[in-house]
Amino acid sequence: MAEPRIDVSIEHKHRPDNSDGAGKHPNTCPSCGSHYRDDELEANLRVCPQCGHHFRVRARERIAQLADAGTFQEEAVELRSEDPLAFFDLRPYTERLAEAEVSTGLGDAMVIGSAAIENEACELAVMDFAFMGGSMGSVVGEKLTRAADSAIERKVPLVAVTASGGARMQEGILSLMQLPKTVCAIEDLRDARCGFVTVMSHPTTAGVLASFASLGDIIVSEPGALLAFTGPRVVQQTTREKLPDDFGLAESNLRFGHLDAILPRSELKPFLGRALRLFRNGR
Amino acid sequence: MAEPRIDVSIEHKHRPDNSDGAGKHPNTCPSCGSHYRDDELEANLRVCPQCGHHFRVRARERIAQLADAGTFQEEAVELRSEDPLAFFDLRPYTERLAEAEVSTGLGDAMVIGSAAIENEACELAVMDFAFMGGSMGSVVGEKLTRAADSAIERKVPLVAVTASGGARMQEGILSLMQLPKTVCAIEDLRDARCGFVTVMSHPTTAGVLASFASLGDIIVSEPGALLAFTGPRVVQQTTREKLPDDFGLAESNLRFGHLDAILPRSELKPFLGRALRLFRNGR
Amino acid sequence: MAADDERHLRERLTKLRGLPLLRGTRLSGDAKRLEQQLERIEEPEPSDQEIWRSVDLARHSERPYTLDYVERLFEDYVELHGDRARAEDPALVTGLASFRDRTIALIGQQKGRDINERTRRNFGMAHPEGYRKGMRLMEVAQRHGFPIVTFLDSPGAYPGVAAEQHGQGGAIARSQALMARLTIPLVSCIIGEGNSGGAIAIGLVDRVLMQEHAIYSVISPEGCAAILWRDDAEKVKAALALKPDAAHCLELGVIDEIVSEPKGGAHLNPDEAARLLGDALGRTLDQLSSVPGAELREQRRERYRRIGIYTAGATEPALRGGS
Amino acid sequence: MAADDERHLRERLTKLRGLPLLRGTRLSGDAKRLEQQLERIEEPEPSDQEIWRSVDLARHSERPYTLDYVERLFEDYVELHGDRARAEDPALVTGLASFRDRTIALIGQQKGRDINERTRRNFGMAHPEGYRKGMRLMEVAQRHGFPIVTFLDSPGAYPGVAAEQHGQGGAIARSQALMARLTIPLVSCIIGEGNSGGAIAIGLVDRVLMQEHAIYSVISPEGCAAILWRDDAEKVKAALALKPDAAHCLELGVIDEIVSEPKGGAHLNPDEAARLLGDALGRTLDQLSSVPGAELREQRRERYRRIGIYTAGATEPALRGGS
Ligand SMILES: [Zn+2]
Ligand SMILES: [Zn+2]
Repeated sequence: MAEPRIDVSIEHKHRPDNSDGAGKHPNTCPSCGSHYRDDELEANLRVCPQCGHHFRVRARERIAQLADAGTFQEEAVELRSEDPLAFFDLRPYTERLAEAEVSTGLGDAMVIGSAAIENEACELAVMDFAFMGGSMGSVVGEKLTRAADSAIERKVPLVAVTASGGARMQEGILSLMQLPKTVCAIEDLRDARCGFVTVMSHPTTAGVLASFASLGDIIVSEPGALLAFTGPRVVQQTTREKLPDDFGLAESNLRFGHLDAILPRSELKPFLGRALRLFRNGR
Repeated sequence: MAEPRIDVSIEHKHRPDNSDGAGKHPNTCPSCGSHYRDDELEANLRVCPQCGHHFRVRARERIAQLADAGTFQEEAVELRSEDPLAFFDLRPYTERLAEAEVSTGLGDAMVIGSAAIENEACELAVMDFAFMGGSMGSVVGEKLTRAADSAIERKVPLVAVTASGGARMQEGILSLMQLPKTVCAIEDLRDARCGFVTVMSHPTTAGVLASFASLGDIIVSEPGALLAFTGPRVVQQTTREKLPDDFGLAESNLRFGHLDAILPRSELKPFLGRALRLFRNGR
Repeated sequence: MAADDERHLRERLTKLRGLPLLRGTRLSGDAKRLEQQLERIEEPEPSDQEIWRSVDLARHSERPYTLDYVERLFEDYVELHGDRARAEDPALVTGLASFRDRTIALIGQQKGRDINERTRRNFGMAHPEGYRKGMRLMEVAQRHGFPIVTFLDSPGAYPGVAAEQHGQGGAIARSQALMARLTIPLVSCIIGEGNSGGAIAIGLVDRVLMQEHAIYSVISPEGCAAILWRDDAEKVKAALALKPDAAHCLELGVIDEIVSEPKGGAHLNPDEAARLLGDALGRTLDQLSSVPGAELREQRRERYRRIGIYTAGATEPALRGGS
Repeated sequence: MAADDERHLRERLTKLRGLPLLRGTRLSGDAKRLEQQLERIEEPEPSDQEIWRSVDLARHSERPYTLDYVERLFEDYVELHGDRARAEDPALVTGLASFRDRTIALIGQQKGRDINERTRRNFGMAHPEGYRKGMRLMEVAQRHGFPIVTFLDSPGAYPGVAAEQHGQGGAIARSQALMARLTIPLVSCIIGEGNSGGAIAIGLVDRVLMQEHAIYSVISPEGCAAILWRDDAEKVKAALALKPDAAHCLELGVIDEIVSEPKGGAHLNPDEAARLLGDALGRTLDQLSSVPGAELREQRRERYRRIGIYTAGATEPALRGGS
């Protein structure tokens, strides 16, 4: 019998009911079935008042939740993806891009800019899953890099809120290069002794998890968020292993030592304020 | 039911028969029962020709096995332990020291000096289990420190061969301080870019394992050696856990990623020669 | 040359030229890469058949693996084992060795040749423990100033439950971060499959050498087909769209040099393949060894910071590529 | 003073004075420590009763633990979790906090108060994963220049099978090695039991503060008794032989300052105990913050390199201590 060289014992935990409820109305809670008007959900930070389920938050709304009113100054608005490989799967990449821009009102899957959180100056980089699944191509990589540079220039911490399905395949090998690119930007940020906090929101996977998102001085997440390099479906298909109920969820990541904390959304802003104060006092 | 926060799953393996055969004649193989004359064993590097069992090797004999003939120049011969706590258990510490010196012919549990191995200049620090179980007190700590300094001065690698039951309790808190002391000496060695190879021989435990022994650029051991912070008896008594058959042995340490290689004694000298050449070519 | 072909080439050249201009800085290594890129531009773009052939050859069951090159190129090889925490991962081998009178640290993905070795080495797919073993070796190399040579050849980081629980994503991120901090020369050789995070985990380096029939991609053709075409039988279409072949990687500025293989592929003459790779590696290490460490690191980071093709609207028209 | 007593004191003083002379170098922190040592020498040696009382008080079930001091001394405490590899170990807590307008990094061993918490925190006995979590925090602290404060209070590193398999010895060694490399101020507070490798793993620092009734020892009295007397009931004899009390630790040059406790022990007035500890900690950090990082590290290494009492025969007679 072959001896396992790596301890592949698996812990099984109960999985919180956190399916994305594909097909249902976006304002219907996939966990308890309650339905809300959009303004109700917005007023409650997009957390289900009934059961605490954390709905996804779009980038601009996340910024409104976190930044002190009127402090956010967007940067690098003008960046747009190119189509260097003339990529064509079932549809051309250019068409997918145009459609994403129209439907989201965003130039790509990340918004960056300067801001203040609880009166602490910082730089914000917020991803939006609605733009092509939050995938990271040349524009996301460049924006994260510019956000790091902007933080370095102003000697303030960087706060990144991630939500991503991974690298943007349509940019081929260039999308893989956004991993080392963002890593290098964060290393420059570290050399400049600027703090770096990452908030991993649902889902943070593949190329984004395997680059800047995992490099925070402090890494926090939200309840029930999927944080995995390889998602459950692919793991299941590849290995035929029975997956633990909480496979890849924030709760599992905390138990295995990959997260500093899981914070309900309402506690996120005060937590960031505290962290930013600590970085400022330490300078 | 309490959830284990740390994965305490245990791998069980067959334990090679490697008991120390307490009570038997020292030249009777505890593994296969063969008996040898002392010169027979010495000629075979104290490895049982029948079954490959590795007997313990005294410090001076180990040096003779490893160093090129005539190259070893002993250093710090004159160091002797003090008795700062006037320690008295069933017998006074001073009496134990005197007896150990008489029975081993050594000043303490480590011999250091300059040497060449396969024509590569190096510094050697070799422990002797026969001197109070190879325990580390002020003299062992100081000798290891001087060995590091001597290596730094001559810009050569340090090779340490360990064999130790741990810190020397009879020197109280001062013996614990030999852990950070030797660690600091090795950090100076590292800053000077001198190579450091540790050969963990049976047994290497507690304070020695938890200090310089674990800091080698390369760490190797011999078959069947016990390498553990806490020995099997104490673990058994404290936790009432069933111990794996190969608990703490070199083979288990290799599987768990703590060792670079397990080398039969006959391969040790050529291996060290190769390693020393690599460090010299890299300077 | 037909007018269409010429227009096509010019478009590609424009795009290509946009690349080093993105952030305005020029690197010492760029001149050579750009030169090779421009030479290449005169050649026809690889055909679909040629791209797919590379995918096939890169994964050929008799293609030389990392240890086959170690055996042929290095002396005094000392393999080092274990992550010093929880495991030894044979999918990724690490060691010290002598290469043309210079001590180097080796980190290489290793597939297995027969079914036993394949199983033992998990088909070259590392767990996080493997990347942590690699990081340990990077620290040894940094301490002693040994250049690091990495060999990329793996279907990817292992997509298993334990690998996830033990932090696959974080391990890949931190391995890259460590490489971005080192002040020693770093060279990658892509000798087979360089796939996804599993490859870049040990691929953030000063120079990337890629064998003629190796591939380098963000995802395997099968994986891409499964996601975008929802049918992994469409792997050929996916491969052609991803363009993971050496010519395209050079064109995109992602690698520095294409290393020739013996006619028909490295597996037909491993000794010759090793000689060709060794020569390229030797030249590259010679070049890098003259650069001070701090400068190496700065150039390395700048190299990656500049990679990407995008437009910046009206404010930065110089960035606009072709089409 | 009786003649015998005086001779005894002089012998101890001789031994003591031998200590800072061992390697000839003087440290900036030594003057103060030596002064306290000399003051102390005028007082009678702690009696057997006093030594055993400290062992009792140090392990008193109501003694304030790490988080009790965190609550009283720090603001904006942010606890950080996990070793970023395999586990979160609650036996060792880490975090960032504000201490008198200065951001510090905290690493503390944490026992549990009730049976549930004790079980969860494994009675304050860390696995290797705990020390690796500590090392992660050290890296964060180094990156940002935050001083590190460690709280020592544990029966020891956990002696279990998994702990051994996961590399307890190596983790303790590497944690110390990292501390020897840092260029930020490091202070340890021994607030209860400082035992063996489990303590020194986070105890290689610039200054050690020790509460009046804390203990610091190479092994627990029970462990020592079991080995040397082959009977753990002889723990009192073992404790008296080991002399783990603060007065002896100061005398031996192993700690820098004894921090007074409220009359009867810290557990009778945790607020006052925290105030006294906070004042000593504040003063110590103030002193260290003016020393450049490279100098701190050099002095730290020199501090430990000099510790030890031995004779050097005829060649170095100055090293010979009393008796
Ligand atoms: Zn709900
Ligand atoms: Zn035998």
